[in-house]
Amino acid sequence: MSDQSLLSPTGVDLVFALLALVAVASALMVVSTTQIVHAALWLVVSLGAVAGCYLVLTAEFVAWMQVLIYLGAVVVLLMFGMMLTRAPIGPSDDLTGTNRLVALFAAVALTAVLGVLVVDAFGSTMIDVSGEPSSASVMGEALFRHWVLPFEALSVLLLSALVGAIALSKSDEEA
Amino acid sequence: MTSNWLLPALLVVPLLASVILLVAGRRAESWATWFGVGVQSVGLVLMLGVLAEYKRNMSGSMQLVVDAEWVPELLVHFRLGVDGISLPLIALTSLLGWCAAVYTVRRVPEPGRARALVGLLLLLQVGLLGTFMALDLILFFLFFEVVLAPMWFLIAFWGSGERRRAANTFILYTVLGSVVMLVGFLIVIVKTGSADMVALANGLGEQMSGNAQLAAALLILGGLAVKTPMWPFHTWLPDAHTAAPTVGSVLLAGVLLKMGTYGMVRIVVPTLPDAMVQIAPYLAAFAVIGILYGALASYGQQDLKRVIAFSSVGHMGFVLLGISTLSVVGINAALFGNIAHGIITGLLFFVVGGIKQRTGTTAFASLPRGLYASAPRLGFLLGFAAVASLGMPGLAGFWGEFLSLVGAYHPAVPEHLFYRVMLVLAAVGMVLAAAYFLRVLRRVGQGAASQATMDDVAADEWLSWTPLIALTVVLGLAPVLVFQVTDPAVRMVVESVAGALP
Amino acid sequence: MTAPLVMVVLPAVAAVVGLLLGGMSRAAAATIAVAGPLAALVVAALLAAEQPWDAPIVDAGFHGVLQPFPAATVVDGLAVSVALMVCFVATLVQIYSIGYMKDEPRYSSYAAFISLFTAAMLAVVVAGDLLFLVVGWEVMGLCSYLLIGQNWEQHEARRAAVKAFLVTKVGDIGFIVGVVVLIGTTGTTLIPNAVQAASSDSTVATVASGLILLGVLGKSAQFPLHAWLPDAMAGPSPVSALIHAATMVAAGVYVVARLYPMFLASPEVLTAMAVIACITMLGAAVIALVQSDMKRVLAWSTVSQLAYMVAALAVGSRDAAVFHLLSHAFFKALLFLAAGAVIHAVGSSALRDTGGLRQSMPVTFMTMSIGLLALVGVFPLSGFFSKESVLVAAEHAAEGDEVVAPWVGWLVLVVAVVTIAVTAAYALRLWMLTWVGPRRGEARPIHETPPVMYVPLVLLAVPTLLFGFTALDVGALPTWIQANATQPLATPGALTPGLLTIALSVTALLVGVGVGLRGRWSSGIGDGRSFLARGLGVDAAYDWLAVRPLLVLVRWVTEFDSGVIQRTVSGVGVGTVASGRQLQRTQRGDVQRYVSAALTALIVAVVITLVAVAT
Amino acid sequence: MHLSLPLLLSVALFGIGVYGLLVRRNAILVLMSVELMLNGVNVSLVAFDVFWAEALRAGQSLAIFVITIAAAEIGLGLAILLLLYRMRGSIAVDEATDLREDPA
Repeated sequence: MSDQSLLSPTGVDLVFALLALVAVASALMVVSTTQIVHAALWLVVSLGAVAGCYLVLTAEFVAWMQVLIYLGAVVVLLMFGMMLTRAPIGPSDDLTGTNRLVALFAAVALTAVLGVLVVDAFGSTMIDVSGEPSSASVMGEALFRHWVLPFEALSVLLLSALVGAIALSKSDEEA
Repeated sequence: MTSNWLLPALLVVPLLASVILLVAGRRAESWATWFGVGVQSVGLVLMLGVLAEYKRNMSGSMQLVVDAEWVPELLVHFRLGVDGISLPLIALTSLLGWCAAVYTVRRVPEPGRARALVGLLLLLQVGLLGTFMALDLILFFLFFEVVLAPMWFLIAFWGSGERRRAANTFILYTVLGSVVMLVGFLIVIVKTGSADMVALANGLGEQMSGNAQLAAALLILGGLAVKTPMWPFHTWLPDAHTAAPTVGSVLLAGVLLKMGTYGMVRIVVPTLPDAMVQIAPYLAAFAVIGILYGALASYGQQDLKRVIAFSSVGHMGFVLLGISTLSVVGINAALFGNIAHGIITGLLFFVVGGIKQRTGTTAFASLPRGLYASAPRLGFLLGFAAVASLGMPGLAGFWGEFLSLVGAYHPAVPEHLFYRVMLVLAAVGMVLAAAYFLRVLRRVGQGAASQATMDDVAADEWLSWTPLIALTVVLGLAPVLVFQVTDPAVRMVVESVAGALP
Repeated sequence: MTAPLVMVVLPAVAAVVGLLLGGMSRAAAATIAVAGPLAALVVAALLAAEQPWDAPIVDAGFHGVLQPFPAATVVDGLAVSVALMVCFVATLVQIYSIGYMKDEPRYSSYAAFISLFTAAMLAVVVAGDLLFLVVGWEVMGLCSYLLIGQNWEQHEARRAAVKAFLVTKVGDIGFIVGVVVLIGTTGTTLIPNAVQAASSDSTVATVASGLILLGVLGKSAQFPLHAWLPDAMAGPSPVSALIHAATMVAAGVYVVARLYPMFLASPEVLTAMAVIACITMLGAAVIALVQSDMKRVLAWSTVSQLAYMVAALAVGSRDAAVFHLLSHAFFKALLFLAAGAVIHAVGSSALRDTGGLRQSMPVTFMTMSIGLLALVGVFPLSGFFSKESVLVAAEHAAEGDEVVAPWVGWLVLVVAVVTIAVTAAYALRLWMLTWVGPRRGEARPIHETPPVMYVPLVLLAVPTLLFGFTALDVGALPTWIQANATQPLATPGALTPGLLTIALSVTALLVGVGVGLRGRWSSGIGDGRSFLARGLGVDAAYDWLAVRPLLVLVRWVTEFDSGVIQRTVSGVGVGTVASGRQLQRTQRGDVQRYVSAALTALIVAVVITLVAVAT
Repeated sequence: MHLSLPLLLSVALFGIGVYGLLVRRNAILVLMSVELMLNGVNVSLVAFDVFWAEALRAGQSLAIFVITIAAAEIGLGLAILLLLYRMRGSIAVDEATDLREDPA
């Protein structure tokens, strides 16, 4: 693997960069739009772009999981949440709090520190994305051969989360 | 040496007794005070045993030493011992504890609850005795702190006036002081790897670097100065005295204040000699300010107990001046002053407590005049104690002050001229002390009696006060009784400083 | 226990017994009270009979700085002669008090304090140890306070007692520091050794004796620390007799005599003493001239006479001072006891209430006249001889035979002679206002006092008449005072009168008598409120220079304590609570702000760490 | 391909998520911001997994776990939100200040 500067991108780099750009831009929209439903939609775009990134990174199975769970389940859930809490449709001014400057500073500083660190540490490190994509079979083997115990624990966690969610959302009158 | 059980026994007996009172429940209320007298008498007998076992010709070294490993991870040992510096104070503590117990039998202050009162007094005794016996820095600190809680309860529950506020000020201020002191201790322990006070005094402490010594000494002295109390850290004292019940005041002035100056002689001077030599002139200055300030402030007070409280600031100033000379005469004088002040001020507070019990007040504005006429014996004792306190030669109060001055004439530190100025100012303070005590006598004792008669001194009061009266006279006429015990030990301390002198 | 120590302990024991058995009968109290000083007198007499004594210092205890069990005593002519006088006067005062204090409810404590006073004075007299000396010195101050304040129901007595104690105590600052210097520089507390060591170094001698002089000024009531003595009249008359003759005021002079070699080593201090003595001598005598109270006349006269002793010491004659101390003790005790008898009879000490008492009180009249003649210095009474000895010493100094400069001798000589004239005038005035002329004041039958009171007067009149002859060359006194002295003094003072001084003093005396006879005293007794009668404003000076500044300081300190120190301490508490309140405002329940703060802090911490690691 | 590219994306998503977490008043939007942060983390997990390329596929497995847990979290989170909404009629985060310290 030859060392290459960030300023001399390869083709894969460009594809990834474009997808990342879409992800970042739509993420920005998520946190800045004045319409709550738009935010959910921008989130879909962002998460989808991230899924694309996973594909570029040869993480095929993760990409599908991303699409299935995030786009299919999480965002839908969020939409339900909006409806149930009678979220306003159309622009509203009070979606952003009074904390903006401090938040901006914290977020920018955090990003800057982490970014500088990342570039400093891995600025010229290359990864090989030409190999076999991690398909469902590869990941399945890894998960069920090496990660069975956490996987099972996770299933218990999911179950308890499910029970918890039900218990919480039951109204008092029924209890 | 089979008598080593004596010192632990002195601690365990009152501790067990207070536990018994705690467990005994309500039925103990009726016999608690007598029980207290019994326990204190046992303590006194044990004390006599200590005095008998104590070898006067070996006063310079630790005797009756008990040493058991306690918390090895923190280098803490349970180490007790007694030498010429601590023996008089331990004896004083036992005696004053006994006097307080006898006084309590028929005079439990409002709101009663004799069981709790006696239990706390016994617990206080454990802390006080332990402080004077401890030979381990952490153990010393522990006992130092044990004293605080019973005292807080004494003031806050059996006190009068603004007792809660006074008790809280007392405990917050002194705890702050002890925490500062603890930090100093930790510096010493970390830098030397030992908490053994004897080893530290015998050269281990001197190995610390100059800056470490200075930092440790300032911190420890700061903590001890609050307890002493050294000007300007005295604010808690007048409030605490005014609010405290009689026995509380007696033990507060008689023994508690001594823990500060004792700690200086026992720990700071021998362990951190280089720093002490540097600090000594400043200590002397603070001491003399305290003497003058205490006298002037005493004169301005409108309450009998506050007058005596500020007089304590002045007297402890003389003790501090003695210590600050770092000379044999000066430190001996300081130790003697400790004892004398304990006896005399203890007596003063007993008498003032007697006055308060009879008149219900200690404020000049409401105190009746003519105590000499309405209760001649009580008046005489007030006069006697006041005269002893103002440093009348022939009574115990004089020698500590006078020999502090002699010590200040030849301090071990090089600033001779400065010390001589301090000497003259301190002598001025002696006169001012006379002024405020005469004012007290003139206001309280003399004058046409506005009240025909008052109950004069009762038998139980005589019983609990007589030892103090007798000691005031005996030590006034034969101070050598104390000096022959303290002198060899003081010489050891001064020897350890000698190397640090330029 | 050694004889001199026994002498001190006996009256002290009488005092303690008297105090402890406060409730005993009057007769028992009186017996104990007289027995104490009387027993001491016997011991002193036995001691005197033993002369010559073996060793000057009788060592009965430890000494050294850390063993202050200071029982070392000194036995020499000086100590024994003064001790004899003290015991004699004290015994008579105790006997006299039995009658004088007949109606006193607190007689037993009064008598006990007098015994203690005597013991303390004897301690000063026989002390061979500086610490012992200090004990006696200070206990004496305490006793003077207690006895002057005997009638503490009265405002005047309370005030005078406190004043006496505090004014002498101010002098004691010097005394104590002086003793500290002496002990500190010489390293011993034994008086002869310390004095010898100090007198070999003129700086030490000057500092130590100058400081001790301050204490002497206070005790012996010399300017400017004299003002307590006239006020001390508030005490009962026997107490005045004791204070003015045998104890207290004598102690100051005695201590200088005891430490005399050290004073001789410092001409500066002697000169200062001379100047102070001259101011006091003449000033007090003039003030005595205008007093309206019998006891105050006598009090100012004591101040003036004490100045003679101090002057004698200043011009280099210890023996003249001691001589005058002894003779003055006899006649002044006599005068005060006689004045007490008059007060006892008349019920007042104001001169406007007396007059014409000659017939009704013959014994008192005779003895008081003798005392006044001695005070004035009429041949052959003791006062004549002792005053002459002072003048002779001054003459010596004026001739340049002493350590002080001749002008000091001249000054003392001139002032002493002038003072003789003034003394004669005020003594004559007192005599005339008391005994001759018409009776003033309320009419009541006047009787002679009971024997228990007039016998002491007669007993005191004897030495007043005869003591002076001991000073003649054939007499024993000069040898006596010098006997067994630890350091033989360079100048064995000649106590014999000289021709020149006799001429001078007789002239002055005649002038004084002339003035005294011409004065129309009875018409101008005054109320004692004029500037002169109040002591030339020294009290006001005390007030402005010491009392008021001190009270201001007291107020400042009290306010500083509650305003600054107390407030600083509570301020820490209040500040803690207040800052807690301020910080509480950040706890507004907004989770996003909490997270922002936490995150910002985290970032800052990380950045700092990174920068630290990078550099 | 550069490793820093996906890492920078991860950092950017995380930072944007943080920003949203701190400013958004609506609790659902806060949850969305949390999802953005989780995604940011996932990106780096996957990137490093590819970088190390070892047989266990630890990074990718962890990413899958994270996705799963995120789903559970959203479920629970929404349940809490609904409860909040039912009790208060609002899901504005800055109005849920029950733990505020009232000035004494």
